[in-house]
Amino acid sequence: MASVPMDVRKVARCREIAAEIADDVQRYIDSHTTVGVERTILRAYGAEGVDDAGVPLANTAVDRYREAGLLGRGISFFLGRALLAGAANIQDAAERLAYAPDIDRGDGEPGHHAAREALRPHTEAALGRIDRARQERDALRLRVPAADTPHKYVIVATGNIYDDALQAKAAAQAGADIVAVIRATAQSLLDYVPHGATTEGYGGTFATQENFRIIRRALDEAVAEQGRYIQQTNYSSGLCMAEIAWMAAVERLDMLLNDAMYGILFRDINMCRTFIDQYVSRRFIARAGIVINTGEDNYLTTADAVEKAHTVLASQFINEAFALRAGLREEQMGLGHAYEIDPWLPDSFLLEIAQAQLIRQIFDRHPIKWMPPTKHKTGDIFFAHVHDAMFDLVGIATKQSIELLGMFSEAIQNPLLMDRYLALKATRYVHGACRHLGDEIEFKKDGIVARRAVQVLDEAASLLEEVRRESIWEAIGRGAFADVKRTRTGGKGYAGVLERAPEYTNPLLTALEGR
Amino acid sequence: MASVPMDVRKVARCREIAAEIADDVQRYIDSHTTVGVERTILRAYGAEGVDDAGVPLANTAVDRYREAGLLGRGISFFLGRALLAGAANIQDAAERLAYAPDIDRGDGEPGHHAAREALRPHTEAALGRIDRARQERDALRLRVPAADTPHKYVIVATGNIYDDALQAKAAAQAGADIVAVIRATAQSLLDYVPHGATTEGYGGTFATQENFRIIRRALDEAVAEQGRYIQQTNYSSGLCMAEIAWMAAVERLDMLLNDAMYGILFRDINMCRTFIDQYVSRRFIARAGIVINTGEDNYLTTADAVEKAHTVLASQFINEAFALRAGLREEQMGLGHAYEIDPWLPDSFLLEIAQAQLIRQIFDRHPIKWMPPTKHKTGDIFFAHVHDAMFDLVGIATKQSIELLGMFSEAIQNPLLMDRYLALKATRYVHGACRHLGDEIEFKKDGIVARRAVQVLDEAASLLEEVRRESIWEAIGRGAFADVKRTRTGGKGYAGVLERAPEYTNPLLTALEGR
Amino acid sequence: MHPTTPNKPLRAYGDREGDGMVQLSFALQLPPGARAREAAKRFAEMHGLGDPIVATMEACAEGFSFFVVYGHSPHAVDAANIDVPEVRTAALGREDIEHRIKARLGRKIVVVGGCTGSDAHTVGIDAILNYKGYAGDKGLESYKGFEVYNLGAQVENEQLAARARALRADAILVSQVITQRNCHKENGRALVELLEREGWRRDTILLFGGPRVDHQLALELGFDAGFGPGTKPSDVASFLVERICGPLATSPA
Amino acid sequence: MHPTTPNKPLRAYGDREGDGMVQLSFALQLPPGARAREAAKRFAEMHGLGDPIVATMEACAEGFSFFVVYGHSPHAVDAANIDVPEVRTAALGREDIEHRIKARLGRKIVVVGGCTGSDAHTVGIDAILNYKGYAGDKGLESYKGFEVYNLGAQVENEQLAARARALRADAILVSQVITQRNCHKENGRALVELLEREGWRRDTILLFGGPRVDHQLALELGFDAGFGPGTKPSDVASFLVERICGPLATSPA
Ligand code: B12
Ligand code: B12
Ligand SMILES: Cc1ncc(COP(=O)(O)O)c(C=O)c1O
Ligand SMILES: Cc1ncc(COP(=O)(O)O)c(C=O)c1O
Repeated sequence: MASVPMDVRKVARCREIAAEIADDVQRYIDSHTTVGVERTILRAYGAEGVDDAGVPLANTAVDRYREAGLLGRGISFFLGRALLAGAANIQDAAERLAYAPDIDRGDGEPGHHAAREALRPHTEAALGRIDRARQERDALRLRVPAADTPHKYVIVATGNIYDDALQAKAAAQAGADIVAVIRATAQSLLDYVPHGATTEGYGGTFATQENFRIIRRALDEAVAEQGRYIQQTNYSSGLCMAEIAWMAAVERLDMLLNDAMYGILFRDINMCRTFIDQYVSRRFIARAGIVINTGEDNYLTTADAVEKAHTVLASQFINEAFALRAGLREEQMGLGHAYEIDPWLPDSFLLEIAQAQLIRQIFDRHPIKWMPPTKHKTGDIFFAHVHDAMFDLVGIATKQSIELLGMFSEAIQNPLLMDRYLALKATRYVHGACRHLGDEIEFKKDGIVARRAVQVLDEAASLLEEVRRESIWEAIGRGAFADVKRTRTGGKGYAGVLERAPEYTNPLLTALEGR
Repeated sequence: MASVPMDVRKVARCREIAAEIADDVQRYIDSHTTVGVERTILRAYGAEGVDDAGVPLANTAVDRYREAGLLGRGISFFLGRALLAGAANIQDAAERLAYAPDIDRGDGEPGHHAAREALRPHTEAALGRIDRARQERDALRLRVPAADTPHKYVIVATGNIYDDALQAKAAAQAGADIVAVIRATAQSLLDYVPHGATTEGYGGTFATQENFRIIRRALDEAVAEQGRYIQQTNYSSGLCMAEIAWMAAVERLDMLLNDAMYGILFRDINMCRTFIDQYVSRRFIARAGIVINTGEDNYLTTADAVEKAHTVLASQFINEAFALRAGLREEQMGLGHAYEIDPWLPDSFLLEIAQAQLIRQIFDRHPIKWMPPTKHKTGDIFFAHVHDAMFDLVGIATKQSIELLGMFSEAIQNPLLMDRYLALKATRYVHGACRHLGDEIEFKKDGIVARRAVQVLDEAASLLEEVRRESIWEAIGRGAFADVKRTRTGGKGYAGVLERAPEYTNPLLTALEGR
Repeated sequence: MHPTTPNKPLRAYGDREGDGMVQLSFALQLPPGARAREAAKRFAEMHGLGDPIVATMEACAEGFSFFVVYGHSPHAVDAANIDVPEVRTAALGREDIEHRIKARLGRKIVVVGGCTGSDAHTVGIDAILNYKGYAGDKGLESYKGFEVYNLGAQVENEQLAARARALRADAILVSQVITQRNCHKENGRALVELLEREGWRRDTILLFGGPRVDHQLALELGFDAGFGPGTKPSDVASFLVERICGPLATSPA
Repeated sequence: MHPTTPNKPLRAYGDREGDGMVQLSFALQLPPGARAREAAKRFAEMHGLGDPIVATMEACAEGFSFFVVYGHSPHAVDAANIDVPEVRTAALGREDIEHRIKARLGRKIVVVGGCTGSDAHTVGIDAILNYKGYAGDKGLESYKGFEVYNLGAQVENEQLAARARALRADAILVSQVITQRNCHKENGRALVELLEREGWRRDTILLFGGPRVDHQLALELGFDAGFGPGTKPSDVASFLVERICGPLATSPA
């Protein structure tokens, strides 16, 4: 059975340090909220719809209270009061918050206890809606189980949700286990979630609740046809991280790309904002039984995959700590890593195997996400196909859980129908032909693979020490991850961060926190 | 370091049995000759040229003596007598044999001792020509060494020798270490060697002495340009096996596909004929320092690669025994085997690795020849490219010596310029990225790989026992190899086999035999 | 989402209906560079490709570049109006085949086959004729109703014809795998002409097979049917039975 | 055997000169079958391919087939008559660059760059501007003669223009990596128009770069030069020095 040397005491130590790093951030999170969080709560209670200009009700209501300097008390406080003031239901109450001629400044009675009380049945209902979706998924997966791991994950990105649905089914027919609809290029920076079915997007299709439904329907059909459970995933990151998490929870998505670090480093989203959003999104995700995918793989697109391999591991420890603090179980943590070493580097395959095996051993209960080569892909699609096959081989030999299939057209365009088919076919071959390779081999003691694994863990441990010393805020500031530097108050969305008032009211979040 | 269990006693036993099998054939060989052998001797002495109808002098002379029932004494006998009768030189002597109004019936004096004596300086000259070519090769390889193994071997097959030369150089520029010019489809069945430069051929280009020169010249240029020794190879099999071996020896080829079994099974060439031709061809090959490639890989195109893997190994033992009897060193024996298991068979990769590793260990001094998937290739060139990459991986991990690169267009056509380039590029990647994989891994005791290796050796041993029991003539007759059945007197070219007369004269062969 | 043959002319499907996206690869005798890139673009445009992207340009040999190009093809095929002859391959069951031969013909069907010319690729014809068969489907030898003569590789047309005539073969099965410069077509046509010259072409059923064969090609060459890649012995058996014994009104349970 | 740019029109080179062999792959909305095979053949013929071989036909989704086709293209490009503008990339040495800036300009060359629009792919522009550089070639920051402002990702054109104007930039470097539906062209053109509207287009040098950019495209969009895949920082430095400082009569040893 393939294995690399792993000093369990060192791993335990890394976990301890990561816990301290995460606790520091958690303290900050626990005393703040964001416009995104508050909008999510409104949506979760059932506030729906957009105005004539397409602005969602949730945005109008939340922005109004933020501009009035009142949002620190929590939108739920005002929602509860609107109910107590006679609103017929949540929708009516939310509309009052948004459009009533006078804003409720929250003065006098009823106080936050009463507001919370008024929301109690609605909080139950909101939780119930999530739980029902989860049960529905569980029942379906029991009836029609998923294939063996590694699960073959492919991307669909036409920009038009109806083409996406067609291609999602096509992918399922060709053997995919997981289908992601890639999001339009600019969506992460939008501070609202677009509404309805959409047919125009660059580089992907907008994540909207209706679009989620359309894809789920197509995939449910595929599940029935193929007799194999097929997972749906989308992106819960960017400025609407939490809202999308909630949408995914109720629309029965199975996975979400959910990682504050990605937004910070690659989308220049403010770190305060997105750490808070991430926490709340993960509370929903935990409840919904969704698996997250983290984005450490992306670090290796801007930083060198040999020199900076340890930054991926260090970040995975931190991400695990964050996730634990949001109530996620290890089985929900699809930590990301990638095959991004220069293929022309001698013995690159051995270094890749070392890293993949190490991550597999350290995160043994986690549905590890194995990402394909992208950075070193060129327009030579034939070579790229072979490059991907070697990645597939590492995936099966080291028993990765979720494998995002490489596309030979990576350097050119979003995958075409036939590219996806060919990727699935090649992967099917490699996974089948090498199914038991990992059980068959052992790595030489003190060989290239073993030494590399030891080195990466050592370096990750040192980096974690450093990050703890300076705090993650500072570490990101000096480019510890992905060679990208971001400042604590820089980036997009910082204006949407608010300190919680002393009697901040958010009964739904409290319930999700199990308090 | 990758290794499979190998019972050395069983291997030794296989070699003993193979020796007995080969000895039986060798007894037959030693008492026979063929028109091909005799033509070869004439050529080696220096008889050149064709008549107006394109019939080579060697053919006309030899056929004449065969038709007259005289060939059993050896063409050398008559050649020597012609010299003694006043021929100016070998060419003149050979022309007399062919065209003199009266045939020499060999009666009276001079006898075979005198004939041999007359040939002595010519025998020296014939050996000298071979030795000089060998020295020239050795000197060049010393000055410009070859790349590391596995040597990347590619095929050129335009049908036109000038296009072949261009493509041979192109292949060298793209990274090839060995270039083979594939022979026209029908050449193996021709009982003469065409003459001069040729520009028309189906499925390949005729093997002629002039064509050999043209390619050697192109490759010598490439050697100078690339600073890397590049080997030339062609086919010494079919009805002109020995003549081609001699041509290759003097034209400085580095390798030859040379295997009687191939001709018997796949070209329906008579086994008596080709065993004799093979012996003589190998005597020249041994002297010339050429590496042979055997064709056991082909068995797996007609027989199942899982069920009949052991037939490849058994045949390799026999082929080794034949080669030893012809004076070849192990370092000249490029025994062939192949990656031909159905790629869709679960764990097919493990079975391939087991076989490749086993062959590597058993034939540890031999420049093993590793052949790519062909049978299961389809017109899906993208998949085929991945299939070939996995083959490359086994090649480097098990340290094969000579690797014939798979072509993604295998199922469609002879490789195009770009196909060869892409194959070389992919192989370069896999070999580099996995250069030390074989040193890094060990296979589980009693795992799938180990068990498979044990099984294949066991089955090969049993098959060898059977073949010895019934003799190889009978074994081939019942389809022991490649699932193809051939009879002892059936097939093409049997008429060209002759029993040697008691004072059979062949001083050149005697010299090659070191007697 | 469950498309059946559509009626509108079809364009290539890349990522969206109607985008016409195709991939083209080729080599030109030009070293890589701005000129070569432009040449590749224009070359693609000559095939009709719109907005071609030269995805890669690499020196594949001295003075030669290899290109991968993507582009939007404006061409559309009218699939609805394509009417290709297809062999009836609704394979009959073994029982059915045996039964019809016995009941209708009352003797064995005699077939003679081989791989002709200098072609030595017998795997295909063996797959059809020999007991072992292909992909789990047993060959004609395995049927009681067939008498099979497999002449193997490198059979000259004359030899094949003579043998078939002597055996009064109901069908002659020709395999051709080598196709360089269309030699399979020449070989096939030559056999048909030979039988016609000898005046017994119509007395036998002529089947043509191989990786580059289809029914249409076989008909063009003068054969009665053609069988391409993936053919199973039972497809061939069914075809012969239908031709020789005729369809049965009711087939046995 | 050492071909230089030949003068005759070029056909694709497969296995022999003039064979015109190309490989084409695509998907059609047809299930595999004789009709689909014929459709693929005709589709290939519409592109001009002669004697097309449908090498594979596979169901790549329900109702869709994927094809690989080989065929002989009759098209020939006249490479000799292709005249594409090329950036002078005969890269100068570091010494030479530094020397010319110092000697000729007497101050630093100010460059401002970024990845514009919603494009967040900074690796390319970082490779050119940042100290670290690309493939062993250090970026503009590493030169004493350059003053570099790298604005990073997702920079709006307005923001970029304002900053460049404020800094009196000698050159503006725009990177565009996302190219779906040609958004890179639109973004590029919009910047040129902005500067023109603001009336200072000619006061600065505008460079365009990215994986789908070439010099010709950049010129078409109104930039001064374009740089594609594989560009090295020293190529860009050399270009800027030549443009801003002019060529030097004799360069220092
Ligand atoms: C196996 C093989 C060999 C074996 C053949 C062994 C044997 N006894 O058959 C060996 C190793 C001997 C061999 C040698 C050569 N081969 Co070869 N070989 C192949 C290979 C790998 C597979 C062919 C095969 O067995 N396919 C499997 C069978 C089951 O498929 P099939 O033939 O299509 O048959 C099916 C159908 O077509 C149909 N069918 C076929 N015939 C018939 C007939 C009838 C009547 C019916 C009803 C149906 C039918 O039913 C079958 C079952 O479905 C192909 C490459 C490839 N992957 O296709 C090259 C290939 C065919 N060979 C090729 C060549 C050039 C050669 C050589 C000439 C090379 C050389 N110069 O040395 C030699 C010489 C042989 C010769 N003169 O014919 C080329 C042909 C190029 C071309 N298109 O012209 C190919 C394509 C490889 C390549 N790219 O170069 N080869
Ligand atoms: C790395 C990468 C990322 C990283 C970017 C990190 C970062 N900070 O840059 C991350 C992971 C964040 C990312 C995200 C996305 N990406 Co991205 N990504 C890539 C990838 C793998 C490599 C790009 C790269 O770094 N190349 C290396 C550099 C050095 O090359 P270069 O950019 O060409 O630069 C060179 C030259 O062009 C030139 N140059 C470039 N710019 C300039 C400018 C000037 C002035 C000059 C002189 C020269 C110059 O010099 C450089 C050095 O030679 C490509 C795929 C690929 N292999 O190409 C996809 C790719 C570019 N991404 C793509 C997409 C769609 C996205 C997303 C939108 C996907 C999504 N919906 O989630 C997101 C969102 C990002 C956004 N909005 O822009 C697509 C674009 C499709 C298209 N053609 O439109 C690609 C092609 C992948 C694909 N097939 O889908 N990506
Ligand atoms: C964790 C994570 N989130 C999000 C994204 C997608 O980007 P965006 O949020 O910009 O759509 C990625 C892309 O790989 C990712 O890894
Ligand atoms: C040993 C051997 N000889 C010869 C050949 C080539 O065939 P032919 O001799 O028919 O040209 C092969 C083909 O693979 C082979 O392996």
